[in-house]
Amino acid sequence: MTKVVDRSPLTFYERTYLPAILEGIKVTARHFARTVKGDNTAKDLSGGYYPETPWKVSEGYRGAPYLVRDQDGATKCVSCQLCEFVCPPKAIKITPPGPDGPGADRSNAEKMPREFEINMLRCIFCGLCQEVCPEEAIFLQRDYSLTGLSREEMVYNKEKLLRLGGVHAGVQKWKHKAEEAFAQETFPVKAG
Amino acid sequence: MPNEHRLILKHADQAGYTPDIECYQRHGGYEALRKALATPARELPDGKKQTPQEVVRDEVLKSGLRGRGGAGFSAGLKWSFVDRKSGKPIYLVCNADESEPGTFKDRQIIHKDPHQLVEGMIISCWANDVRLAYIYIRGEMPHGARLLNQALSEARAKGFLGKNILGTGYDLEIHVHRGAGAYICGEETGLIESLEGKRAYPRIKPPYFPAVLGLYMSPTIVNNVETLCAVRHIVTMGAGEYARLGTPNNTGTRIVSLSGDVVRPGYFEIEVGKATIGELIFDPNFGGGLKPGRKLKAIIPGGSSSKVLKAGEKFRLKRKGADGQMVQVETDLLDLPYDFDSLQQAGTMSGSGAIIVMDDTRDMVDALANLSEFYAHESCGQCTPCREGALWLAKGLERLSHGGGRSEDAEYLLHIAQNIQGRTICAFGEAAAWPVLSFVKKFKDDFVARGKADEEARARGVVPAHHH
Amino acid sequence: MSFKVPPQLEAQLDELATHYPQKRSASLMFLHALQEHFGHVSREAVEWTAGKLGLQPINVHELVTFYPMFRREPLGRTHVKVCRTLSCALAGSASLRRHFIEKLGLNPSLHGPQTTPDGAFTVEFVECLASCGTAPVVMVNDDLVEKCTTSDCDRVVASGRGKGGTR
Amino acid sequence: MSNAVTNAPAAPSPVEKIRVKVDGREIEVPKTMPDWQGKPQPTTMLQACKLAGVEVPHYCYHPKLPVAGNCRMCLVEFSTPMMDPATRKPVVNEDGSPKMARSVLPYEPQTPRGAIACATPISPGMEIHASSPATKQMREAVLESLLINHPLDCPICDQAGECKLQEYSVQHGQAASRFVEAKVHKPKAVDLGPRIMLDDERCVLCTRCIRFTRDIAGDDALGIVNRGSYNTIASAPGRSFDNNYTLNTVDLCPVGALTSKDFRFKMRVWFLKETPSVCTSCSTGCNITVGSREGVVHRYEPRENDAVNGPWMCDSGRLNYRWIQRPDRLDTVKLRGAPSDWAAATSAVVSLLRGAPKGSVAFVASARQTTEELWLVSRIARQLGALTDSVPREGEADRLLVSADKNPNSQGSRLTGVSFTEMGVTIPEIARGIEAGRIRTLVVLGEDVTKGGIDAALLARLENLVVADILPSPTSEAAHVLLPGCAHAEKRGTFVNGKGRVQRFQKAIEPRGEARAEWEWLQEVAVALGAVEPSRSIEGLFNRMAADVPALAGLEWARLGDQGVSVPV
Repeated sequence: MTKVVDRSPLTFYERTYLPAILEGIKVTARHFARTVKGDNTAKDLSGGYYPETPWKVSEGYRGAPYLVRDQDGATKCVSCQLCEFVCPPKAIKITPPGPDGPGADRSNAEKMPREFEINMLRCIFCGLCQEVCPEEAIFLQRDYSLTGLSREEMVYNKEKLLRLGGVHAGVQKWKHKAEEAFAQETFPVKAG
Repeated sequence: MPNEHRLILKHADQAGYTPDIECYQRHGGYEALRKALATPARELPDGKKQTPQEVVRDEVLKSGLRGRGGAGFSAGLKWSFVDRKSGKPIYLVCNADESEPGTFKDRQIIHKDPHQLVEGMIISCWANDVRLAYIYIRGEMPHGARLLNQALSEARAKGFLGKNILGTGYDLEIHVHRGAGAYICGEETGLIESLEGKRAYPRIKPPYFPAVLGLYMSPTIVNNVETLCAVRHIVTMGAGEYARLGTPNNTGTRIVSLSGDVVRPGYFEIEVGKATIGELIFDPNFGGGLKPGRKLKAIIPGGSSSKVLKAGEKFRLKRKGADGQMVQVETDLLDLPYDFDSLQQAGTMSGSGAIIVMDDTRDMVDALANLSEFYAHESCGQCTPCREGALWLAKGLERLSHGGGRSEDAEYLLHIAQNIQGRTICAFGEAAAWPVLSFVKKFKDDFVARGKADEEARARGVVPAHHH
Repeated sequence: MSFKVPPQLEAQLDELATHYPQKRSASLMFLHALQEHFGHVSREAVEWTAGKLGLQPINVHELVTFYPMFRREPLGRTHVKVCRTLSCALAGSASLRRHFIEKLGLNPSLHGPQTTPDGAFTVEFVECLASCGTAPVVMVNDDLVEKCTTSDCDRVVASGRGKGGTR
Repeated sequence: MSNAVTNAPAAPSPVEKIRVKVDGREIEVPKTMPDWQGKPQPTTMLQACKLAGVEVPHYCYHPKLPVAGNCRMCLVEFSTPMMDPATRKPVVNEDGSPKMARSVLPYEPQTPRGAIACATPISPGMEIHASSPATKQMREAVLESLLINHPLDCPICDQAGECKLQEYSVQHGQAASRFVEAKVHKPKAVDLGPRIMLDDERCVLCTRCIRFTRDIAGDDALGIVNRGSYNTIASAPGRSFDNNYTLNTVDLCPVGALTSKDFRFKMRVWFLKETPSVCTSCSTGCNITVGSREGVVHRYEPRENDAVNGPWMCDSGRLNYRWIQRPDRLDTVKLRGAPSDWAAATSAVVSLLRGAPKGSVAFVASARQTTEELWLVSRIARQLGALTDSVPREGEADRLLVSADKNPNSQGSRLTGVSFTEMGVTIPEIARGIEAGRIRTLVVLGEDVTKGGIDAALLARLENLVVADILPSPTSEAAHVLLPGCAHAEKRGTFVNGKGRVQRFQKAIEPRGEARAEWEWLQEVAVALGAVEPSRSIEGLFNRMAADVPALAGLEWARLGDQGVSVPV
């Protein structure tokens, strides 16, 4: 369905831009009056006093992607590099552990990234990394206010991403595997 | 009232009958061998000449003897497939790896009358130009192996075995080879691999048909103990006389192993098809009926791999009517003649001739769980559907029989079993799948009810009572 | 412990190997003989067999792990194998096994073979022993106990306790 | 040894053809086809399907290994012409077409029965239903079985991205699993040998590795232990799986059970750029694929070429790539020890060669240089009347792929006339020339001549030492003109292997620093000296060389293809 946008020519007054300027002055004056009265808290999202009043983001808001740990404090990321692959602006760079790198901090997940970097200047907060992650290890969180004094500072490393990401209590599939293997007692399983 | 007809086990249980060669010879032993070796060549009506060996092979074919190991395939035909032009030696292997649950007939022959097997083997070897043969006996029969070794050296000492047998210039050596606890060695190509000193992994067919590419990639005949013993009697009696025993296409005698919930479990040698399943279970000459107050629930008619039959089941059997025309006759389970063809028409098989009887105190879920555990343990693991499926079935049934059931488990089990049968390298796939397919289909209510009960118990938070 | 095959046994095995056109065939019989002599098939026995038959150790190791009758660890002097399969199960083999296990102070909830701490007994469930007509059956070392009852079990335990030495 | 490595087959004798139908399409296929050893055997259903362009999924089957038939993935439904049992004549429909009998279970005639396409021979008139519902169902079921005990740990599995289990799951699998039992847990991270890591849980027991090492490598080191569902691949206790071909089992493994310790957790395969190349570790010239990402070589893999290496390569060759990334690579152009640039260096070389009296220049060009480079050396040398040679490099050979000649391009050196049949015979003469002061300029490409017969003291007597090399050496230290060179992975060109196979290789990564392919500056020098006409590309250069070198007559770069062309040597 085509929606026709009204593009009728501006009237004389409109062309002077005075009505719009007056309208603007009215809004400013109203806020000025409220400030003077001390009633300056924003009631709605669109009109907040950022940064004095932090923006209240809604559920499901897609802010900066951070890495998370599981409820046992272990790094969830296993360095599968799918997010790196899928990332449209190529903001993610993972350094895999390699043959002699450090093992995972969970016994049977076998690996985790040696380094995990997100260039927040490149990141477009699209959420594909979260969507593709098979481990539920990266989530777009509610941070939107990312500042820094240099480009280098805006490349978040693994340690920083994990610190910002916090804990995500999910299904601990590697732990479950370990428990199932433990319950099996021996290998090969003896008949009886 | 039917009776046993003892041919192979004629002397076995007689008082004073011993497994040594003197006793055997006193009872006419090795006369069949002399007779076979003296067989004259003969000319057929069409002018073709038959060597003495061909004459004996022909006799076995004409006798209608069908393999007693499980498949019930014509022994004479099996011999006729042997590649005799390859220039390679022909081997014969006696399959004495009796391990089909329910079966204990070969044990009787080996322990009580080993010379009969040896004689049957020598005749069969001679008839097939075999110079080297093996008896593959299951590892769990150490006494049987000792008795057979003893019998072989006695036969060797008497000139029935070894170089220049009975002065005919024919040389034959037979050795006993012990298995070591693997059911799959009963499968003939698995047995051959095992005999070659490998894991008993059945071979793919094509191309490895034993009659062409068997032991050491040479033509090989693998026959069951009872089959080879029958050869001895065919030579003694002549094919015609032997074929008069039993029923048409189901000739001779066979030993039925009866176990489970009957008063008199045991082995009975009958003329094939001359006793019904009902007679075998209830007749005082045979099983002697169920324990007091019990009712028949199910029977497994041909070793644990055969499909279970449910009490009260009716089958439509093709029978020759009085006028010679084939007619369909509705037959009750108990009236099924115990032979190859009738059981096949009933959708199951006579297999190794082992009947396991279960009465109404038995739980079909638990019985099947027991069997599936057997097949999971015995799967060699070579090919995917059986390796993964057999254990999957066993785990599912273990769960169902120990309080973790679900109402959909019946369908679940059928689905798994269906994906095993017909897709594996050897018939073990069928052996593992058939009990499940038949138990679950025929006793579906039991399986569904068990699963439902568990579900309800879980919903109520009750820990299932029968969890051990 | 050094692995030494007595000359007499070696001679017997050499003779066995002549039964087959290809030496490899003799491997099962070798392992049986070595197990009978040493009580189990050790890694040394596997390597010795392989060397003797011109095989690689893995060829023999494959067999030892495939065929359940071969034991890679020493067993009790009295080896009790209770048949687990259907006919014997119908005749009560589960309670027979439990009887043995409890009598010998072993763990009834454990699967697989169990050996008493003094090395006198090993008890395990095995699959069909092909004597279903006389169920339940138990194999005690090489001998079959048919229609086995709990008092038969007690007899086996009593006579096994009498045996000394190591296998 | 097996016939894994065979020369291009001679003209095949006419083979009887038979007609079969694949998915309803009739095709004519040879009655016999080569088996894994190249012997003619009855054509299998799988081969017929391949000829018909229909892919039959499989795990255990491999064209260069004996058939095992154990995975059951290639089960297909089929029909054969119905025969009248009495007359042994085909039964026909009313329209005269043969009546077909579908394969069914003998005991359940309503259920289709499959046959394994890898081992079942075709017969005349057979119809293979490679995509029928029954065939699809069989595949689905086999996949389901393979996956029930599989750990499904693709995120940490190095095979992910080139895993047959993943691929077939997408093509033939189901979305959900019905399996609700506990999985079988098998040993993980098993150290199978110095180069191989085994994860038994991921193994599908196809036995390709066992068959390879037993039947191809001739080291019967692997087997299956335990039984049934607990089956696992293993080596004998205490024995290491360490022959020189173990890494081929990693390529063969259709899943992530056998992985390379060298490549372990290093890079996800989907990031790797694959470049066809040739191994430089010996004169066999195994065809390889270089896997690289962002200028870093991560692995070599064999590239199938039946005229050279079949689908295999040795471990030592495969792992010989790390030097490309060595931090001490020569990456700066230097004139008399001071950093310079290519323009200055090339004109310096031109002027010193142009001014050199006849016989005062000698060349030592490595047989690791490309044929084009060696040809340029030989043209320049001819112009100057200079002595040339390469340094021989001898080592141990084996019976499969490794040859004793460790130079990848000895034949190229001989064909272009840089060296004689006996490589290195001229080097003592060059040494004597330097000693006697006759030879005052030495150009060395890719060799440390101090180890090849011209020691440091002799080098010190030279007026001009021009060295082009990749890694530093006493020779490069002594160079008056130092030109950083390229690894084969950084340039294009050809090698001629020991048997005379002319094989080209492509550029996988950018050269390090100022390094530049040797043929580029060699050609500039040669053109300046009037030794050759300029070519703008490696293609043109090769074609020009082929026109000049008799043994290469008639060859063109484009015709070499990825498999190369054999020339008489």
